[in-house]
Amino acid sequence: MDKQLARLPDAESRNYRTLAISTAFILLIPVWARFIPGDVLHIDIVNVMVLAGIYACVVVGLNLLVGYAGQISLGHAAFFGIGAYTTAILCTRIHGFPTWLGVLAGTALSGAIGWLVGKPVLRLKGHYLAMATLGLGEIAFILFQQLKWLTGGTVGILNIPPLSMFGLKFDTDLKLYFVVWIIVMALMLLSINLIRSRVGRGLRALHSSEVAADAMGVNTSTYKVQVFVLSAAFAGLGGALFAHFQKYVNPESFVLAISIMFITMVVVGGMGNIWGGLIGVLLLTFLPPVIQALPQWLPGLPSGLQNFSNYELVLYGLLLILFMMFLPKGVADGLGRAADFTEVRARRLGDRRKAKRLEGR
Amino acid sequence: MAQKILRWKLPIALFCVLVAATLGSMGCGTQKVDTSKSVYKIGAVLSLSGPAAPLGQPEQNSLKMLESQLNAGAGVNGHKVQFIIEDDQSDPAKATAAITLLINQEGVSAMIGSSSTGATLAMVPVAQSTQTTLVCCAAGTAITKPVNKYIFRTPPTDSMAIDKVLGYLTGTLKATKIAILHDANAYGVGGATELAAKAPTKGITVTANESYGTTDTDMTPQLTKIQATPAQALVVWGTNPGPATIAKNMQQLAMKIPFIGSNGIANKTFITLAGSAANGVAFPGGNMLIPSSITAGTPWRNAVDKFTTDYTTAYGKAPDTFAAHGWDAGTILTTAMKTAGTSKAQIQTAVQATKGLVGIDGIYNYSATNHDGLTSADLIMIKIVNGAWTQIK
Amino acid sequence: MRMGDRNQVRLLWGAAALVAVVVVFTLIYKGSTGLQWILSGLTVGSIYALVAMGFSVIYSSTRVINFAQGEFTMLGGMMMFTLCTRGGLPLWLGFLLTVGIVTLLGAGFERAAIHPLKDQSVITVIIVTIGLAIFIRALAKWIWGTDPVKVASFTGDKPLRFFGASIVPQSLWVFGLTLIAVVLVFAFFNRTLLGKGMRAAADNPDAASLVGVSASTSSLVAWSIAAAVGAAAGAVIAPINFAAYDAGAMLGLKGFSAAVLGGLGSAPGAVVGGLMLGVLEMITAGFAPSGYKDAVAFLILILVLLIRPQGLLGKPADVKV
Amino acid sequence: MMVADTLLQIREVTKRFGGLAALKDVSFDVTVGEIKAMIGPNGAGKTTMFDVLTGILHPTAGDVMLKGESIVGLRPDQITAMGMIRTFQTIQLFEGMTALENVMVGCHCRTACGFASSGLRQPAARREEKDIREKSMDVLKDVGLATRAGEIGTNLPYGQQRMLELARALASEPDIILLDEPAAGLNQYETGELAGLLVRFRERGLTILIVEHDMGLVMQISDEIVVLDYGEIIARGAPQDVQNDPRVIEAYLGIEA
Repeated sequence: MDKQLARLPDAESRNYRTLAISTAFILLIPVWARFIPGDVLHIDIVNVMVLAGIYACVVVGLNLLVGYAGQISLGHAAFFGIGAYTTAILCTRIHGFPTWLGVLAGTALSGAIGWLVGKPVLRLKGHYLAMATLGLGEIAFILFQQLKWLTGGTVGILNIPPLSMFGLKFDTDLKLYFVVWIIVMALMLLSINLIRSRVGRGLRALHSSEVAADAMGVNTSTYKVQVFVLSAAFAGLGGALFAHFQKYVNPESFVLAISIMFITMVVVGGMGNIWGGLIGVLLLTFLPPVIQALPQWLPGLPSGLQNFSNYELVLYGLLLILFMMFLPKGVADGLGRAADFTEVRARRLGDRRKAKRLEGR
Repeated sequence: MAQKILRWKLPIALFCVLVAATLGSMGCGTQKVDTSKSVYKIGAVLSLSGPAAPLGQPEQNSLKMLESQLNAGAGVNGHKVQFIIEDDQSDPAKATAAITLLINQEGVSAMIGSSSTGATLAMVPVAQSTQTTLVCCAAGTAITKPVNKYIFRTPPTDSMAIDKVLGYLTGTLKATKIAILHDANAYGVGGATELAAKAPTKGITVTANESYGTTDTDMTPQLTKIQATPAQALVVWGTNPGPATIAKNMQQLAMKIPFIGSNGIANKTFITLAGSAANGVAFPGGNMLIPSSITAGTPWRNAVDKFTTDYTTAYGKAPDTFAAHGWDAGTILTTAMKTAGTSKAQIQTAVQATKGLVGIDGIYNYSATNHDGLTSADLIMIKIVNGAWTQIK
Repeated sequence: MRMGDRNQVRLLWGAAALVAVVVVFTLIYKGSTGLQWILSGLTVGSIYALVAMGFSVIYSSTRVINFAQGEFTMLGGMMMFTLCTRGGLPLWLGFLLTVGIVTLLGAGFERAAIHPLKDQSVITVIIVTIGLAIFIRALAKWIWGTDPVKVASFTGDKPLRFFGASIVPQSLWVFGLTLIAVVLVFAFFNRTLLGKGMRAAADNPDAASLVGVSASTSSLVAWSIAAAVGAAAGAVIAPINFAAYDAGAMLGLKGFSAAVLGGLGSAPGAVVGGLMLGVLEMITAGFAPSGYKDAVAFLILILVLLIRPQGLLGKPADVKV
Repeated sequence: MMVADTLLQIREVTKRFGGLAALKDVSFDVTVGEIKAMIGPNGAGKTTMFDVLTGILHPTAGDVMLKGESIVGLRPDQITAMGMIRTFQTIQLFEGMTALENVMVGCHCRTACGFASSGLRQPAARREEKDIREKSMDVLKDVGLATRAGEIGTNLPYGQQRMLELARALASEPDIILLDEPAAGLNQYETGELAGLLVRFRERGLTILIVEHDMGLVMQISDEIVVLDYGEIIARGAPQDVQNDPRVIEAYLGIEA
């Protein structure tokens, strides 16, 4: 029986292991990227990865909400925007306002607004919840546009100072890269802890059957609001980092298409898989440049296809469909199964070697 | 214990491979070899897709045309010129990524773009921090006000267009009361705000200031509100297809007051969409739209004629003002490189010192305090008569 | 549940009364101007209703929200442009061809992309429809370019006067198509064996296969109908709203809103939701600062959902995402 | 009536859906330590009664008292926390969770760690997690599923899924458990095991209210039976008495005829 108990936390420790490895890997990317010839992938990897990290903050939180608790949101660009505008307004209006405090304020305000709207709206289910959150996102977008005295209207807010903390100024992409990705990994750690805990089981239970979860003593309505607030705060944090990264915000960065992009990242990566969010972000970030690079990799392409801006989105849409057809549970799920497979193989290989060694003796 | 070690073995092995790959690539990785040192690279971030695509595509066309014309000749001081064009999909975040890529990765010496005000403003911090000269094709006033050392502009600003419209209202129409109906996007709001602020200084009262959504298909409620005011003219600030819908709705409501558009409808698409409702509509536009408005024989007229012919030959349709913006941005930068050199500082100095440069949009003059290049004299008022443009003298 | 029906009827009357009060108030307070807003609202609302109906058809048979629905409408407009304006075909022939071609496309998409996913969760299918929308839009941009195009009105542009308000003749075509579409769709789902079987298939695939309607057939037929309704809508509204490659996004958003407002899965609900949304938008644009009109529309939509979480005519359902 | 021994009091509960009354003035008590069965033909209102008792539905009139306190208007999770839990007629195991995890959800109302302490993995959360795990294993052992702990709950054979649902409910340390047709779909052997299990739990002091169609099981284990028909109690008493009650026979035959 004790053997049983000892074997169960396996998945958990694998998550921590993967987290440690991927953190090391991601922190090495800038070193690595400097030596990739510029003409292989037509992107500035560090710059693109900062934005990916910022989106990852949102998507990791959204995965808790959508993938684990089963509550959809098509309005998370709004929380992304609230975080961005909060710190942008504080840091440009109040001279010398500490930027890290602005980021915290953005996170907190986003969470608070998440609580205010989440409480009534989360009584809705399924597509009706999708519609309501979509509506909230649109309302937020219109407010960003119309509240000129506060948000600068359609022109937006210029000259946002770079992030600085503990006397360090994160004014280049490379410096910001480390801040952003350490934050992402911290959020990942938080999520891994959470889903393997009592709370995480409660959320998954509520996803599976709200009635049964209720009956088993899970306070589903409170849990729904709490996880919504958490994901709103994550999105706000991402937004605040975005403001200090781009140093300029305007409403166009917080449109419905961005909300849909977040959800797509969650689903393509893998709903309810803790790595799904991260993988979805990386995949959808690097898909367009890979598509863009295709013509030079395949020189035989007809000239009509060489005109890249025409076919990029055609191919992107097509690939999105294909991914969902062949990996409907997300790429993370596919990778997980592959990892299981290799691990089992490796273990068997190890056992066989051990056996051989014993025989040899 | 043994099991635990085993569990870590695979990932650690993987990690070691990665580190080895990293070190390996450090050793033998191709450093960015500049085999083409003699090519002058200029980056361009344009909106080739998304809502601003109708702006970005002609800009791209003329940049490509400029590139091939320059390289067919002597290039710039014997060096080939390359415009590296990126699509920002009308998204500010993508514009930032694209300019970073072009400056850091491609090592361009100057930048062009973007097509819309929002995307351009998103590019400004990057241009500034890397001290790269950026010549934009967007008309929003906020881009050059206050003047930023590295940011220049080719198109006539919204302010200039507004001045032109106000001149038309007071001069030709003798109107004292106007209504404004504008798109709720950056372009529409920017124009409407400035128009509403400037109108009183010319003795004009704004009786109504309404907006519509970019994708709205019916503006009659706003128009009926305007109908209820004593406005003598309606100024519509927006890009297609909104103004065409408004023109049709006005026809439906039998509204007879003059319709004055923005430079956003300075294209044939507006006439196609609005049909008979387009007749009588006036708007500010570049001289290049009606080449005969420029004195024959002047260098400007010659340039416009050649540009129009070349563009029409290459792309099968007459150039619009956006094509002119792209061409002029390219010309300004290559001229600066020709006269001063290709370091970022030299380009900035040379562009700022530009005087009397003949473009397609007009004659460009920049200074330390003026990065707008053109003046409202480079615009004319155009009226649509029987589906064709005529200059209002 | 019988009791649901009774509550539904009561709430419906409540909603109708509320809208009536708003409409009457507008008419009294603003006279012919108010009438103008309402007529414009009905036109815009009919457009929303037609798109909403496409959402409803697919939802009621497969429980999927088709985010590419707006693209069918866009394709309808663009095809009309190609066939009639460019190709010079007579209107009726162009219309029939447009509907036929887009229906085939819809059926083709279903077989190629949706059918293989039959056992997957609803949200997976929804993401596929998002991919489909991106794909169709990019393809349309490739074919037709970025400029909006004009399709001539079916019966001229001379506005009809009506108690001081006016309406373009094309609006009447839109009203007519909405009426025909809702009657046909409603009759199909409530009077024909196939339609009834399809609704049953959505609730319980096993029971439906007893009636002889497989989930596969059901999905194919639903997508074809939705594409047909969408294309017909696009063809008829093109002279009003100008067809453009990117028009589908807005139409999809408004259509989805209308479908939810009316209650997903109900064709009459789609019409009620569409008309309400259109009229409310136009009246708000008339009374309030026009920049806020969409915000007000969405706020009302959310409030309606909070009071009645399944939309005006929808049936209570526990949908898992 | 000895109030001290009465665990659950149902007082004139009525539940109407629109015009239709699913329950009409139903009253009965459940005493500590007894196994009470509620039987009746399909549509008699048994599951509705369970829904009312556990807070999923609210009664139109009447009152329900658990341990002397009214629970009308409380949320289901609050009622569970007060010591009354149920199982479902159609198995409602949580998708994607192992058998052990399913049972661990059952411990929810007896534990406290929230988002912050769980997310940060504070010592209290770790300790609690360990306790939950051990306790859940014990419960699994109790119902004979210990060897299946690591398997996905919904992949287990049907009979074991029923047992798992029972285990999950027991993990909440209830005073009274409401079982909605626990023997449905079980074979004779499994039903026998279930009966043994229930009797054993009763001996430990657990009170059971059971809805069941398997009359053999009902007659074998219950102390008292309540018979519902069309939302009304038509008979109550010891198993043998109810079995011979003409009205009960008529109700069942009437349905079949």
